[in-house]
Amino acid sequence: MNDLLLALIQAALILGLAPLVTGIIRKVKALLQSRRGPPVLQPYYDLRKLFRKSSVISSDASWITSVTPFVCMIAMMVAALLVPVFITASFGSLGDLIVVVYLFATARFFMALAALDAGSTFGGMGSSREMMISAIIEPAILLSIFSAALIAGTTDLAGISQVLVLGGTDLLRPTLFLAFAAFFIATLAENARIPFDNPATHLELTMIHEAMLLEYSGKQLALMEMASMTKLMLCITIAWSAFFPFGMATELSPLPVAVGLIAFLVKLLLFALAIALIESSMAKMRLFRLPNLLTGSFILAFLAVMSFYIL
Amino acid sequence: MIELLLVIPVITAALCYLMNRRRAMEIVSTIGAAVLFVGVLLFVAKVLEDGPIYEGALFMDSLSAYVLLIVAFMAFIGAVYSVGYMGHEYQEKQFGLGRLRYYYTFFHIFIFTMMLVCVSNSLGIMWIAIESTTLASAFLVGFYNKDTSLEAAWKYIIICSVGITLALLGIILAYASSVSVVGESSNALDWTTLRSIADSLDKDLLRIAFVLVLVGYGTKVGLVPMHTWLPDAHSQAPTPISALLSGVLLNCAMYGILRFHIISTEALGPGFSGSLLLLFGVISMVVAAAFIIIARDVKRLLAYSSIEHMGIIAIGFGLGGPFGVYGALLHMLNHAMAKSLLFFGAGNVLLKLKTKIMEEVRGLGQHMAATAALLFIGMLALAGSPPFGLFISELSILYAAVTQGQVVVGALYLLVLVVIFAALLWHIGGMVFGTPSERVQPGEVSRLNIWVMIVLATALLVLGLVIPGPLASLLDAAASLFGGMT
Amino acid sequence: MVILALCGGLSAVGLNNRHKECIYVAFGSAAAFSACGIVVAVEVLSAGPLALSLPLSSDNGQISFGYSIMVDQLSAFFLLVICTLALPVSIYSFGYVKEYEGKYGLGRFGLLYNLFLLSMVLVVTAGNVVAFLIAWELMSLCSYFLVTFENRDTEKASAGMLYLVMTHLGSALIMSALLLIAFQANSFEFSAMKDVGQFMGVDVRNLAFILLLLGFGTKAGIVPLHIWLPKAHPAAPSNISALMSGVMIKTAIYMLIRTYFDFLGINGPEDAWLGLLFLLIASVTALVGVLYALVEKDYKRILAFSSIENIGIVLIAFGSALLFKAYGLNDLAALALIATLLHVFFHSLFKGLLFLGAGAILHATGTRNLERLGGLSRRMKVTSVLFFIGVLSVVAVPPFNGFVSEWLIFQSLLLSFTLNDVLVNLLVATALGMLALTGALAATCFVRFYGMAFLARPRSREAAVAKEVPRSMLLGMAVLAVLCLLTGLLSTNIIQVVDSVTTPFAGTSIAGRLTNGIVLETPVSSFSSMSPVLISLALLIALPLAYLFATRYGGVRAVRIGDTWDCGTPLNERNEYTPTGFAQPLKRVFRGFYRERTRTAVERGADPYLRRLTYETSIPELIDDFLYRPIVKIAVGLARKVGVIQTGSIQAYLAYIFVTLVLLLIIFR
Amino acid sequence: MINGLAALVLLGAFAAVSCSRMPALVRTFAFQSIALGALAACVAYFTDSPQIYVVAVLTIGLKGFVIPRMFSQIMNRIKVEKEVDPLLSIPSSLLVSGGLAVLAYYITEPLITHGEPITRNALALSLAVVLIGFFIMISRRKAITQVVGLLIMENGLFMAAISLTYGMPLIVELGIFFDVLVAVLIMGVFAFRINNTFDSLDTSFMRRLRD
Repeated sequence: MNDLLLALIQAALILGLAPLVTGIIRKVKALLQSRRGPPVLQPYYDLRKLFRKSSVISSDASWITSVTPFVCMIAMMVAALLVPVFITASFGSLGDLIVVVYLFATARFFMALAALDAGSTFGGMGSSREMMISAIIEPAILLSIFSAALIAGTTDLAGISQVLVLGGTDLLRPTLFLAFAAFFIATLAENARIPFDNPATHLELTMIHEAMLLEYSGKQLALMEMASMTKLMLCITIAWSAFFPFGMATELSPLPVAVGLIAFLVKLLLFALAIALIESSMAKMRLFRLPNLLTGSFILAFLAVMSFYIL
Repeated sequence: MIELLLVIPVITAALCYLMNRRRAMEIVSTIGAAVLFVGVLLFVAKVLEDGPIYEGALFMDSLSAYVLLIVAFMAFIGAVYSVGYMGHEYQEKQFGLGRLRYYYTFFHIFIFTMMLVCVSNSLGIMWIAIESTTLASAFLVGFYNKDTSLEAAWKYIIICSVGITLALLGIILAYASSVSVVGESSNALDWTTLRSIADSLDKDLLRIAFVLVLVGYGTKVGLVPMHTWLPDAHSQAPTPISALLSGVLLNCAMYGILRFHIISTEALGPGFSGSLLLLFGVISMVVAAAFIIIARDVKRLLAYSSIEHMGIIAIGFGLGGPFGVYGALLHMLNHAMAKSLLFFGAGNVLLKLKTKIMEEVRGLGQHMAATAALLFIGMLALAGSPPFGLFISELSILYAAVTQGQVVVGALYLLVLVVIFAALLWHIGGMVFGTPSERVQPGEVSRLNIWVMIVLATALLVLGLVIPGPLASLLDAAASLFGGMT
Repeated sequence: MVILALCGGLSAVGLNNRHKECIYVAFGSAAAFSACGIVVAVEVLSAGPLALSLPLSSDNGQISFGYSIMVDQLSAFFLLVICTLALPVSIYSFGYVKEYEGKYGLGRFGLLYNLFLLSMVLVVTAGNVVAFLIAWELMSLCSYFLVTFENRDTEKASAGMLYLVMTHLGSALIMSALLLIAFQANSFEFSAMKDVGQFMGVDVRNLAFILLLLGFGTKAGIVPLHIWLPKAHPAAPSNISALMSGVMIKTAIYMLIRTYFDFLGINGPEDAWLGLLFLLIASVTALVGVLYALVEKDYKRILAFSSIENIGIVLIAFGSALLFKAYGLNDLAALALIATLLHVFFHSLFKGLLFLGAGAILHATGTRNLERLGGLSRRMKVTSVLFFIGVLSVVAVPPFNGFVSEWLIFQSLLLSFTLNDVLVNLLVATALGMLALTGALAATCFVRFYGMAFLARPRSREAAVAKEVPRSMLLGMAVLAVLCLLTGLLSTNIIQVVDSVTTPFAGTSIAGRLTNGIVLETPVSSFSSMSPVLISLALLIALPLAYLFATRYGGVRAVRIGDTWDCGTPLNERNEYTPTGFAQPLKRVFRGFYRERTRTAVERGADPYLRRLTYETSIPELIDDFLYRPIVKIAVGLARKVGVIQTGSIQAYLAYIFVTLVLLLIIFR
Repeated sequence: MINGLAALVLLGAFAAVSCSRMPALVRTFAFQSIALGALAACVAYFTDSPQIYVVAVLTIGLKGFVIPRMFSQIMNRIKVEKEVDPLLSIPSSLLVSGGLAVLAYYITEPLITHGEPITRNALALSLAVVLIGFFIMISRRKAITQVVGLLIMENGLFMAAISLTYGMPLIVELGIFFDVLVAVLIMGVFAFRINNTFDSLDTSFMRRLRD
């Protein structure tokens, strides 16, 4: 019961902070580019605005279009239950990291279908490209988390962070670094960040994620955006809690929890900073050069698993 | 008593010769064959119950009874099919009444010679009978009097006569070795005598004798490389005769080899004659497979398939042991039926479309559904696919190879079987499926033919699922004649 | 009970040579037959094995070629799998076969259908070698005749031919392996073959392993023996495709388990190579299957390739079971075997559903080309929903059944880290990677399939005028769809049953540790856990939350219908995204694998500015081109060489005899 | 005496190989048959077995006279070219035949050692005749020459039967004679038909059946 409660609190935290992270990244990026940029809370304002608007649906669309925003959202909500944030506990009997990855996949699956639903060429293009990226990135994510799981001896995310925290620096093996690198690239790809995709673009021929959302508007768009932000947040959280969970609380007492929370926020900032840095210093890659980077990530993750056995 | 049995086909032949109307000839021929079949059944029952029958130069043990059963059954089936097949050609005015009379007469003489092969105790008489089968059937092969059928008949008669002559030399040598033991008595050439004194026969002489007999009778059996006459003769003969040649004549010749095989196994041990049979069997299968792949004429295809199956039978006997012999014996019957079924199917197609070239036959499933289905079933049976009888016999032979550690033979055997399956499926499947050419009217040629084929198909199916008690005990008794049983 | 079940099938066989009523008789009795089968299976699973021998036999003193039937736990499980799929498929067939009325003989179809069912049931219940081989071949033959049912079509005939040849090749290998085992056991009875492997010579035993792998692998469709599968499955009528893909290829898995674990036995680390071999082959199979599925235009071929992929997944689990058993890790072996059987069961359900759905599409549109579909979800609402459930299962969306079995397979692979052998570990890691990649590619593949077939606007007239299919077809699909969801949710209960099946083979029962109420756990303490029920509960709770939040927050707003964003030019079917276009990015990523051929042709007309441009792409069938065609070519070439000896010259013929004779005489003088 | 006659039979075979014209070939065959008959008579005389006299008479009667006469008639009626038409030139054929005779000795060498004294060489000689007869069939084109070759083979066979075993059981012997006669008759009929159809007795025209 305790676990469930903690899981709910952490899930709420993830959902609540998700737009903030996006805001931070945008702000940092603007600052790096010598712009003032929108306020950090701008994503919240955007969402509120969108929720006030009505939606338009294509006359060619089927029930998939209407269902998808909700599926994406609830998949993220359930995934949030499984990820430890500041304390090494989650709703473990619900599932493990495989479930999390498959929940992501579910969301993506629906999104890709919804993009095809209206019969727009842009949707088809986005869907096709997204599936290409995900086809390579999903195994990369799985493998990189597996290497952490192998070190920890469990595939339960909370369990992994617990073992790593308790084991301390002894467990900091090359495997973890390789896996983290792979996961980092995968996170960028999964969340449509530069160099894979430009979240701010509306240039038709280069967009991937945005092309899929092209037909959405109003409340539905708000849900989709919300789900995307949550996904980014989840990825960041997983990155830290599966590979470098240091600072996380292992017991439910005020001091460790406070430390855990602070550590979490710091790591969140660090990650946002890193993303912003990358997005400011790199250009979006050509679509057909993406596979090189993607397979690079896959190979890194693969090497991570291998190195667990060899080293 | 056995003479009575032999007299039946002779009388039938004579009556056929005397008849002046088509219907009468057909009735006489069919009834003659039926009576013969029943008679053989009676004799077989007697052999099963009381053991071998000895009557001077004639005798009947379980092996001869078994082969006789095959002869009589196939003769009956062939006679019935002839009614439909030859009748149809006669109606189409392909030949006159005289030729039809000639056909039926020689048909029954041919049967007579084959029966004589099975029931003669004296190896000399058996030789005479085998040579007579060639002579009798040569006329049937050359029945159509076309250039190709003459060519086939000539090759058939010359090559087989040469082979048979060599076999006679072998028999003389065997007789020489026998005479030196039992002295010059009239039964020194009897198989029973030879077998009883097998231990004391001159081994060197007997070895040469077996080689000669194997090459000689092997020519008649169609073992490669003595098989060359076979595709020609089978493809040129009238279809019922092709079926008889393939299904029965080859078995009779094989029977001739078997008699020697038994003696030489007793005298020389199982290794010698068995490995020769094995060798020829494997070569025959492999070479036949190659010809099956490239065949264009359906009757030649079937002829090569007969070579293959004789190879299988030779392998079975060559391997020996309970499974090898049992399988090979069973295979003789199964092959006779399956091959006849296919020849009959091909015959129906030939009657209808006037072609034996398989590429010219397409979409049989559309216009001759029954023939097509039976042809396909026959093909499956022939290729040794369960649940048909050939599967059981081929399985048994394969098992013999496994039990004797003949891995190479087993592997080759299986490989060739698969290749042949593919090739047969390709050829026959091509005939059955597809779209027929426009001008062909749907419909079968003759009801009777279909029924004959259904009988055969059913028998094959039954034999694949269960072997009836009497047949099983006959097989067991026949198999026990072979040495090397454990 | 078995006899009753047999009679059901046979009576149908006897009855159905009449006209229209025969649909009812044939498929009614098939349904009844399947129901009987389910009852028998359940009874055996709960009560214990059944055995009976038929009075038909032929004894030649040495060994009996008799027949016997044996239903133990394993057989019962597969019986259950077969009949559970056969029942809805039979219902579906009522509506489906109507399209053959007047074109092809329905009696023949009914007869073959029932025989096919019967033979599949016999395959998994056969109690000795002969009975098994006969049933096995009967199964192949019936399916062959069903594949070539539309016999006017030469393409189908050649697909069937390839199928029959391949399966015959497989049978030959199986036959020799079984005979090797029978020789050791000195009996053809399966019951006498138990654990004979330990008495066999190492070489013989290994030979038997390989022969069985190749033989059953041909049926299961492992790469590169799979080539018949994508040709034969689509060629068959869809209800048959469902059975073939759903259960027929699984009978190979049944026999693999039976022969490997029951007869030959996995004795120790020296057998670990088998597991590795399986992992390797299976990974390749899964990947190759899904890669081809991804670019295929014929949607039934997509499903066939997807079956290959799933067989690969099943065999990955089977391979790890072998591996664990070889290293004596019985718990893990049990886990992997359970995963194997579960995936077999679940795949049969969702692939059956998908093939039935494909049949519905074919029924409604008359085309098998994905490029010509589109917009069907608005025209075939029920089908689209039911089909979607199948798609969700096949891409392993939690909590559908496909996810459960895939989760278990991942777990069993991950748990192999307890083994201390670098080679094993590396191969397992590779398998993990391949499995993950396969899963993701499968998702892409089915997005493409579902999106292109059901969503957007129709791409052709056929698709535009499609109508919903008859009720019986919908009912058949609905049953399967419900089962797909239910079996996922109730997987903990199913695992209890499956565990009792695998216990004798793995040597240990792990059901108690594997399931904890509604939660699945790995047998190794606290490695991980997952609960489909809880996931769906969580999803169900989250849904109204999200819904209420979305609709209430910011006020209730109506949803308007508008045109798709068209940049100002009205959209038509020519500027829609096509399946080919959809697969293009991945085709480029894997271009080394596909070796796509493209051809561009420009036709100049009278007008110098108006030209007709044709662009063609094709994906060569590599394994066909580089493995099978050369073999056939060589065989035919050799045959022609041998054929030279038949010169037609009688002198040459006589010379053959002469040379043979002289040689023999010299050798044996 | 017996050995001498047996050698004569072999000589007959060689002579048959060297014949370049059909009538000569037929005559050589007749001569060989008569020698064989004489051999049979000798054996009958020495072993005192009357049944072999029957064989001797039959051999001389049938093969020495009836069958050669038949051949001449056929050849006259169908006005065939008289050339033998060998595939292999006559000198080389003779060489091959010599080789075959050596081969026959080589093959039968282990057998001869324990044969009876009078017939010691007979087996080798008869095998040689059989092989040479076979060779004639292979190396000659005309249908009739093939039949003659076959008959020469059979002569060799009879020599073996008579000298090795002093004749087979009479009924078998008679049967074989009957068979040979019928076979030759039938072959004659076919040769006749072949000539009608192909306008020649040359078997190399008959190569239509092949794969």
